[in-house]
Amino acid sequence: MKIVIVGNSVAAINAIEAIREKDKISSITVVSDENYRAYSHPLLPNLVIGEVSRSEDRFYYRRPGFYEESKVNAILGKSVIKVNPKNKNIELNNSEKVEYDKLLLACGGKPAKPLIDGLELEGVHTLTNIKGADKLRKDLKNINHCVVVGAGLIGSKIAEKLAKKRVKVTLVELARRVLFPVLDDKGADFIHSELKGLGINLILNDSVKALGGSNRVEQVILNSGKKINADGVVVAVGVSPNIDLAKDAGLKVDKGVVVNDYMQTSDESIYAAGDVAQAYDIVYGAKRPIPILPLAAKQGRISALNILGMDVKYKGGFPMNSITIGGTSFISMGVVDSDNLEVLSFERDGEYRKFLIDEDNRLKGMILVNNIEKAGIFNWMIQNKFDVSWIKDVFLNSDFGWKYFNKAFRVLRLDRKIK
Amino acid sequence: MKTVKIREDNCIFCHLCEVACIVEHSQSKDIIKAFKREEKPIARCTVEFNYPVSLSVMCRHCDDAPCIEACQNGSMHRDDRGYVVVDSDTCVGCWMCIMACPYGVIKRDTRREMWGLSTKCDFCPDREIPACVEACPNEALTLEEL
Amino acid sequence: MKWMKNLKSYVPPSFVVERDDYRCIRCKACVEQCSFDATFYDDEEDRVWTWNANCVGCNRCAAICPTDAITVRRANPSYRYNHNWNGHVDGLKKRAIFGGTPVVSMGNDKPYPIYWDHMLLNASQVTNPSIDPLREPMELKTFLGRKPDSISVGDNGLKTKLAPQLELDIPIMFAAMSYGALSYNVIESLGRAAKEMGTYYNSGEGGLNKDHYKFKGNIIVQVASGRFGVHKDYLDVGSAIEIKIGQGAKPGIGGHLPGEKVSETISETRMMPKGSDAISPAPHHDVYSIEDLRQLIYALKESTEYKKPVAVKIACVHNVAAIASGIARAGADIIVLDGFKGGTGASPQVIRDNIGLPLEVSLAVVDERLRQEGIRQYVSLVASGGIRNSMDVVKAIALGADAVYIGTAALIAIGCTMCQQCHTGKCAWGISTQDPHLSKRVNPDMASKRLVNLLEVWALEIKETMGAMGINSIESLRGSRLNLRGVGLNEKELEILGILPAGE
Amino acid sequence: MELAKDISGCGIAGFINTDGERISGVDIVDSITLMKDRGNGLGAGFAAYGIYPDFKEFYALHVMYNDEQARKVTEDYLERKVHIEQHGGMPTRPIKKKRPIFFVYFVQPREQSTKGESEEFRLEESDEFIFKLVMFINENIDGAFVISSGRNMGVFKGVGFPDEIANFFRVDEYKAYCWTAHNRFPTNTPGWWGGAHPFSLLGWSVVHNGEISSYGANKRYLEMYGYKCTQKTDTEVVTYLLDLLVRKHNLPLHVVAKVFSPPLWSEIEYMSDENRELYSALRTTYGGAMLNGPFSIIVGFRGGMFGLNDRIKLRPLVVAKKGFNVYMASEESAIRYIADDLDEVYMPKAGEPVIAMLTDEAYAKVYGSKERTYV
Repeated sequence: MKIVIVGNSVAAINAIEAIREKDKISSITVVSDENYRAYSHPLLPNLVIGEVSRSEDRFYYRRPGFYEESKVNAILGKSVIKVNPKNKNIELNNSEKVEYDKLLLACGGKPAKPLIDGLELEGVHTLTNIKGADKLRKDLKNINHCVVVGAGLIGSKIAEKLAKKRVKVTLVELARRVLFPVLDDKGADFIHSELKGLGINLILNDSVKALGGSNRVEQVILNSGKKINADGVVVAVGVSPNIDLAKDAGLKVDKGVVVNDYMQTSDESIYAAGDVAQAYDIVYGAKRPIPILPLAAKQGRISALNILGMDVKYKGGFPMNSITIGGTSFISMGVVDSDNLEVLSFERDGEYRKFLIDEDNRLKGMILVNNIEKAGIFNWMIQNKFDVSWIKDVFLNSDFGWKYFNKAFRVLRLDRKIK
Repeated sequence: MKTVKIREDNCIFCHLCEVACIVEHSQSKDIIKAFKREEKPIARCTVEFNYPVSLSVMCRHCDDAPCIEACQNGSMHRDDRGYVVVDSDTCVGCWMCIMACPYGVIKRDTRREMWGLSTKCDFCPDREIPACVEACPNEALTLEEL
Repeated sequence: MKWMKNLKSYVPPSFVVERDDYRCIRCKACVEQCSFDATFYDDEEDRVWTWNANCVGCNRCAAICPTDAITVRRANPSYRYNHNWNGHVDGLKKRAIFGGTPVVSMGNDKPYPIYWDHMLLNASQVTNPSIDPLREPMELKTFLGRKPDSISVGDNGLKTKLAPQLELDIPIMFAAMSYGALSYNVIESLGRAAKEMGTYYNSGEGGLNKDHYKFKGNIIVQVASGRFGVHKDYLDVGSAIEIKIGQGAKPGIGGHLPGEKVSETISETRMMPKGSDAISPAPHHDVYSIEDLRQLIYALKESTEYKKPVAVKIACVHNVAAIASGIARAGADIIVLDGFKGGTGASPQVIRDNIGLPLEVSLAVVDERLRQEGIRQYVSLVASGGIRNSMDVVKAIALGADAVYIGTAALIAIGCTMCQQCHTGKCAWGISTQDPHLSKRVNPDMASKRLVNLLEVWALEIKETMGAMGINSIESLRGSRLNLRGVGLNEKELEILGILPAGE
Repeated sequence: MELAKDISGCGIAGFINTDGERISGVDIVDSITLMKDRGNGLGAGFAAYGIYPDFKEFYALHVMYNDEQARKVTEDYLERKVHIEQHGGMPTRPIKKKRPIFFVYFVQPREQSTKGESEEFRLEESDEFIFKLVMFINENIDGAFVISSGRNMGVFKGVGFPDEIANFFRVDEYKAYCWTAHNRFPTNTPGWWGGAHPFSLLGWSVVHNGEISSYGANKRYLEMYGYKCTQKTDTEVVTYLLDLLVRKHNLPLHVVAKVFSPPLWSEIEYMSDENRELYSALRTTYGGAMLNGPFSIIVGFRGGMFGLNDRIKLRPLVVAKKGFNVYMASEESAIRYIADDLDEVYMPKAGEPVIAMLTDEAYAKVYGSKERTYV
């Protein structure tokens, strides 16, 4: 069988591994427009300030020799311009055609383009791939005051890193708090104080309207009319699924490429996984793209198993994030703010715990700040729609752990009898 | 594949599994030095107590380990023996594994200069029987096929 | 220091816990293990500290310490030497201060003579061959119960029907120790070991937890004066029924299980209200004479359709031979003799230390008396109370016992260090406690294995000894007092024991 | 001396003519004398059945006295208790060493001797009466010892080699249908005349090679039933056990063999239900009668001869047959020396009894009655 994978990141790599666990014979071809082996996207901010370099294993998603060992034909540095589902081939930008029996679209996302004037100016950067990071890193010596547009995961992280490099940073966020979808107000306050502690100028409830400057950016003009003098801008307003290829090929698309429970697109030979795919969200109760790494990995595996004909169902995922800003670590999952759910929360001595539970006593979301080590247990509860009625009372205990569970359940779980 | 079976009915809350784990993962592997002379490693197992319940919990080495899926740079991986271990040279302390671990058994070691380190049971690669199992005086931890 | 000593006790500590500070790694294992609140950790000082006055010398901390940093030493208060009063000072003080008689546990710990240690065994040399038990069959099987004087055999086999018998693969059983006095896990361990070794454990007077009905075929059920947990199913599960008249550790008095130990499951098993004291009266209130005992024996036989042997357990007291003879004639199939070194979960100290007779002497006189009266066949004798090792077993059998009960020895095998605190319910070894956290300290898998090991080793030692004596079946040892010689005993003691002095 | 090493304990021999033909003592003396190195001169003896046809109704008491005083006391006692049909010194040849004196008494319990002197006596209990009489003399009269007390049989024994003892007692002049003999190598008890074998009570006589390690247990078992073990010899307990089990408990001889040498519990486990029940009951009831330790025994009794080994066959026993003759001995040579052209020679298995009995006709001829009793 000829398997072709478009994209070379988390979903693709996990798909390759899953295929090779079961099938040593089929040919695997990977096509990616980036000329690098798969790397760790979350480390891009670290790359920018030189905490990690491209010569370190730490930066990459897999160790050198991965493609050879997995017998993968990697076509790197070439982009796919067309998918022909009828002829079962793809066309590369050098007009080469690659035939497939099964195709996996794992082409990820592309940076969202905000409606800001002056994005073409020098000193304006995005941070979704190595190219962008490299560019920023080289430009760093020219930047004294950097405005970071968007306080999402990348935005907050790069703001923190730049501040550490003694660059003056202004972080501009449209919402009333940083990391809006991932944290609630109280949780965000922890980050706010961390960011402020690093000397970052935090501007909330505002957005960038335009960038001014002749050749290089000199001024950032906010919607509120405020003007900030800056010689660098990082635009980090998020990514959107890279659905162009699928759309052109006539596959069913929505916000992302629509897939069924088996990660199969509307064409039965074509699968999609990762940030590009629009799969089921357990907490949300509908299909939507969730661009996070663990889900990309899981979808990559599942799509690969289905490509091999193994009939493995994707049970769905939900958003979850782990991030450390300064000295504060937090993990959040699912719904983090709601008026319709039962909310349990607790805050003391730099610790914050919040749980959201629906009327059926299913955990829908949670936030842990600083005392995060048992977070995965809640992850499991959300994932498995666990009835928490008898145990939710102890969720707020700082020493929450296995000791609070019902004995029979605990024994079965720890014996791995309940998955 | 054999795993540590947790027999909570036998756990006497003596912490000796933690002691053994610390010694095994210390530089000298000498109990006195590990505790009093060197930087004390973090125990990979945790003894929990809620009268009369007590039990030691450590990595279950899942077949479909979510921590491996969640790892952003392949540091969390399955070793030659099939156990889930962390590559401490590459771990960047992003705590994604902690977020994913359904047993809550990965701990944070934040004592390194730049990168945090996910610390978890490595099934004692230098030993035939994990130190905690050997140390448990009441066979509350046993090496078994689960 | 967190606590202040109770200075009004005026009694200096009995033990001193010494901690080698270099070795102590502050792992706090000892802190968690001490159930007598003698050890605690002071985080300000970063020190593990001991409150010596609370230490009972159970050595749990020393055993668990991973660096061997702890030594528990006896603290002999350096009162001025006085042969007459030493050993009585603290006891007097305690009575005066607390206004109550001290309750103690385990067996008599006073230095009375131990006759076992004054008897030596025989061995074959040249004229009859000794036997190697590793190569030759060596039989320990024992039957307890009433035997006829003779049996008649017809052309078609056996014509005499034998009374019900208890079949033991090894002549050692676990003595009556009740659920309540001991933790669930210990009972479980005894049951498993009894099953594996083809012998019996005795339920004691505390009834039988439903979980332990699975040991049917290896249980002797006890009927004592409190009649706790005695009902039809209970009697049916037992392979034999034992009526407890007396107990070696406290002859003449009943039992007392403090209400604190009467937990939910104990209350259910004993059929009594939770939290109330379980009091076994001194006498059975329906047994005020030997005739009454006969009626009780036959009531129990009647209710179990004469399918089970009935045993009567008595404490060894001054006219034990006559009492045993009466019991044999009252219809008992087995007589259990409990010597004054037998253990208990709680007994007033004065009783434990001053009442009763040594088992060795009692066994000798009872066996001899029954033989003289020609009724030895009709009852089996079980010796109990202070059997410490396999040679005690051999000597007991040579003196005339059919089998022995072990209690304390079994508990020691699973951890007991004889700290004599059973009555407190705080046993740090998880044995004599109902605290669910403490009782976890006995792992039935390990404990039953240790009991099995103990019995197997004893069995091997007994076989080795039998082999040395040139016999390959335990019945050839039974009552064979010629295989014993006394050393360091006076003529009268030798006469009572029915053995010759060494050299004769 | 060569005998100082390469020694193997006692020698035993015996034969029976099941047709009841009475044979002179010459053969048995030859047979036992051949096994010279199985003895050391400290004891030898013979038992003979059918030697007193003229007094076959009477208990023939062979009594050994250390001195005249003992004889006087004993005879006083006997006169009070029994009717003495005839008595006299036993015929002997001169011997150089110091020896006791031997008398034979042919007696019957006296019906009139009841009140005051002894318990009530009934004719059918004459065996029991004689048993008690013998026990009393042996236990209570200093210097007197009854060496045999059966009807139409007798024991000749003493300290010396078998040929010396045979010569002393003029064994060659007796004729018996059954002879057993013993050559002794004593180890447990000092050699004295009464302690030599065969050991006999009523009709029982036992010759025994070996040592009963269960002596202590057997002794106390017997004591419970009124047997006084005065001789400190294990052969004595074998004799008494036979008396107890056969005469008093009515167990057949082949069952008694299984009491003495019971099968292992591991063997009993695999028996048929019926046998398992029987053997379990035997072991349970008669544990105190089990003979533990190495032995081979030849038992003479009224009307037959019985050979048995311990249950793991630690001592030798050879059986041979020729016509009406059945031979048993420690060594095959002892048989072949007195009988050639044997029909059959074999070694019985551990614990397997060999029982040779007079035919019914022969029994009637010898004892004048068809109804068999063992003593």
